Amino acid sequence: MTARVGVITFPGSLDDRDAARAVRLAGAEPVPLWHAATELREVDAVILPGGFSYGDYLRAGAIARFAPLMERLADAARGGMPVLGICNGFQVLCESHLLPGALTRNASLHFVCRAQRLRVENAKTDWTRSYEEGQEIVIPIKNIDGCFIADPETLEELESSGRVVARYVDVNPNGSLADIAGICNEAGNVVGLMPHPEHAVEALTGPSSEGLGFFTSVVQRMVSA
Amino acid sequence: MTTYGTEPVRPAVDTVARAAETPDAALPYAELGMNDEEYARVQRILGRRPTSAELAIYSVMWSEHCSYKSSRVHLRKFGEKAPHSDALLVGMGENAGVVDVGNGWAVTFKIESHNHPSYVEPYQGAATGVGGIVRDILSMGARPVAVMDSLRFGAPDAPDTRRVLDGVVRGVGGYGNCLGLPNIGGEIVFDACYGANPLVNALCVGVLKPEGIKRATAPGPGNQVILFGAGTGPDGIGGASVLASATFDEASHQKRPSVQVGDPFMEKLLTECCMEIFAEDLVVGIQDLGAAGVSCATTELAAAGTGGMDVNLDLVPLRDPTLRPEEILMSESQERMMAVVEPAKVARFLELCKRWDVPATVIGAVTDTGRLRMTWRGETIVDIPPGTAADEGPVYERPYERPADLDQLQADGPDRLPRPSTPEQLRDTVMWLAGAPNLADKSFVTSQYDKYVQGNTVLAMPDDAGVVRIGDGPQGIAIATDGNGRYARLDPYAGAQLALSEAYRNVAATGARPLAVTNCLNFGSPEDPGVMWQFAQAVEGLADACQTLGVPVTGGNVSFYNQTGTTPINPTPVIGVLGVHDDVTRRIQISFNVEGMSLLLLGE
Amino acid sequence: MARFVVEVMLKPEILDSQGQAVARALPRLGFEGVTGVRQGKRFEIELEGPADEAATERVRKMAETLLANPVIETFELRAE
Amino acid sequence: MARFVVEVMLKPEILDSQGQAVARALPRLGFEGVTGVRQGKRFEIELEGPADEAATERVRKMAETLLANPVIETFELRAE
Ligand SMILES: Nc1ncnc2c1ncn2[C@@H]1O[C@H](COP(=O)(O)OP(=O)(O)O)[C@@H](O)[C@H]1O
Repeated sequence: MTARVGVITFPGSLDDRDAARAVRLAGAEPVPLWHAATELREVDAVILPGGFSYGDYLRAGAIARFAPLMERLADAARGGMPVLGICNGFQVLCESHLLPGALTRNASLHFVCRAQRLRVENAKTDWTRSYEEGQEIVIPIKNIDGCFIADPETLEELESSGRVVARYVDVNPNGSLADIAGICNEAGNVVGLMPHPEHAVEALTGPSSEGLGFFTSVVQRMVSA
Repeated sequence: MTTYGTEPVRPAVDTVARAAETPDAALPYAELGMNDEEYARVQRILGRRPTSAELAIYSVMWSEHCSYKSSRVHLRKFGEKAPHSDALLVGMGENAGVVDVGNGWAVTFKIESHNHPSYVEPYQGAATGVGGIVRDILSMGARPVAVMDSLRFGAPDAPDTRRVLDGVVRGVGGYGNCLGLPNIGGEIVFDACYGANPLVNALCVGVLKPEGIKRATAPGPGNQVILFGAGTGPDGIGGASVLASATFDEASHQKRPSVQVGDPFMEKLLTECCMEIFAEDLVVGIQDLGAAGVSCATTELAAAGTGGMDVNLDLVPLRDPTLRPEEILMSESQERMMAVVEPAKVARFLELCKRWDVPATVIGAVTDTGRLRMTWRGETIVDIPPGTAADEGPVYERPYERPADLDQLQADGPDRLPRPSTPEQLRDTVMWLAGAPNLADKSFVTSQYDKYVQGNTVLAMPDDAGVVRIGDGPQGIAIATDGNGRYARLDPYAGAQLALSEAYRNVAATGARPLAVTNCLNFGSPEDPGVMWQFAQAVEGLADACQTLGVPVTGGNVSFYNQTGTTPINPTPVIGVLGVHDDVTRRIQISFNVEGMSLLLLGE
Repeated sequence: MARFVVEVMLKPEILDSQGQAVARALPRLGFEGVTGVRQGKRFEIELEGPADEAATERVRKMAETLLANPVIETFELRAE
Repeated sequence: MARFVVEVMLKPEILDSQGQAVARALPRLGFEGVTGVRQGKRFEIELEGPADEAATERVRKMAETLLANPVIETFELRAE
């Protein structure tokens, strides 16, 4: 049976179709989910895609967090369902307190779009098991509110429990604390990532196809589960 | 209930009946940019003086910006000299041209200027420039798939350039990024002549099925007219005539005209909403609201349809309830569209708008009266034949004359420049060129633009042309924009041709077959015979070159009055060329990315 | 040391898309009866020296040139 | 009708990159002696009904749930 991976569309989501494409390329079935729905449509995993939900007005992710579907998602996430928040999706997860910390304005105050080198620090999460620990990959980053911050205790907790999933290498594009590009919850099923793996799934349109691993990881987990 | 003096005192509405009774009442047509002759023409058309609402409509529709009154006689050449092309599905005259690219796909693209607003308020000016061109593409029935921006700024070290450049780039990026449109290319040129006249030309390209082409027309009496998108506020009131058509001088800068402010989030909702509306075939006609807002949409839709329309202006949703009808008619509030919908489909249309949180209101209906009639507070305030405003504006044959200084300028050739002769000097020259702002790396700008979104970008900055995949591939399109004001200043005929051939080569260099041309013609005041000569020459040059190359002009835009005092900018035709790739996997990049390849130089 | 607050708001006639987004979100969160939301910026500025007339004048100039965009915004300022 | 102002500022320990950018720009514009700039948000909220205790409570709830992110921000509120 193919894994069913839901992709939520909020008003202002931009990378929902791209995330669905990546899911398909990874061999799973993308299932569109509407923010105002109240059912998760029996999906095995969920992606919160990039974009500017509600225009990123107020704060990135602040309004999307209150979408009806988010309540269901929060329950499912606490129950162990794999959830990946990419860029705006990461912001929504932080605003929902499903992940700690916050994403604030880039240190440069500019939107930054570039092919970014990352190091996968934790290859045990539901979304990174296709990678090796320490593996370096190049995938796009594109955001203006990508600077990850957390208080010192939270940071210490993330570091000591191996919950930093990926770190920027060479350049820290947004001023994130400790070069953090992505983190996960304690159980490792909820991952937030600033860069965009769904834009690195085909060499033709991305800087590499090294982002595909995030999507094959969750498929692998479904198969092995 | 009796109220004593609590109602604000407001001037009475100028109704059609009142206009007939008071033929001699004075209206401020001159302030609205209309001359005596034009005003007299309106009176002849109506057989009476216009109401103030009617004057609002005529003044914006007959402004240079909307009516092309100075350029029209020249632009005809594009049509007259157009090479035959089977690919052309919609030519000049619609919101944007459409070309058939094969395999059941069509592409629509167009470039437009937002120069003056971008000087007054760079962020919002540039942002709303992107927003406007995207709605043009949307209104053809297409899904917008990419944007490009062609920019000109003053000298890099001029004090104002930083403000303008920073704001414009943030605006282009802020709007396009939020809309989810990859920015796949453009230009940035610095030249002192653009100091107080920056150029912001934005291009959008969209993809559709040929059978899904939509038109700006209101046929079928009884069909409902729906205004949807953002509310109407006092944005850029008078902007179309004051901002875009009047010479930019100290006085208008002092006046701080009300600028348009964009809401890209609303435009994203509007886009997705339109996609679903088109997929269910719910409209018989559609038009975006740009400059001249409701005036433009109602007159153009009505004129291109059965010919009549009744509109109740009280139904227009207002952001500011104190707006007068004239202001409602002239408001340039962004992110609005107007659709013509069969009565049976209205409910579904409104349902889809609701799903996307897009306000939508039925404000009128199509009629067969041949008249555009509008009421406000129960009174008729507009009653005109819509075509007279939309299509029958004044046409001027402005005098033109070769600039007197041109011989001298042309004589000042490169042979007078010192040549580097020693290795040292050569080295210095190379270093100087590499460091010149016009040649230097532009990634400080392009890194602020999302080029990956939608996942179809095959080539973008720094390649010669942007290439995007369409459908599921392997088909794709390539687009490049180019323009060189210095060449055009020396010889506008050849300059326009050089711009075209550069864009054409850039598209071809990716491996694409060039198919169609769009253009944005940025010039000084058409009232200056020297400028008018430059304009005529550039159009002629472009039309001739298009004929030779066998590619039709499918649309474009003219921006006049780019001048400071009496000094015009260098004439700057910016040309966009669209090409098609049968297989994007075979695209050619600019980088030498395979070892051992031979390097050949073609041409002389 | 002088401490000033500068409050920058969009002019009333200018579209406040951020405020509108908040206003539309509130009823969905169960907050009814909100008739308007405007969103602006607030700056806290610390200067060397006393909070006198001259300092106020300097902060006003800063607000005019940098903190507010006079084309679309207005500002108010006060010493704290 | 009740009118409230909610002021949201970053917690002092959180890096305020926008405020810092302003602070860096000021000397370039000739404004010396500025020792600190913080940038925050200001909301003007209009509610139906009187500006009583209950209304204040409702606005406080709005601020807590939506207008401010307690992880990084604090807010103050007052009736106007
Ligand atoms: N330089 C030009 N070259 C070709 N067509 C042009 C040019 N300028 C304007 N047009 C055409 O004239 C028509 C009216 O243009 P415009 O007023 O910009 O459209 P809109 O009504 O969408 O603003 C369009 O079809 C446009 O393509």
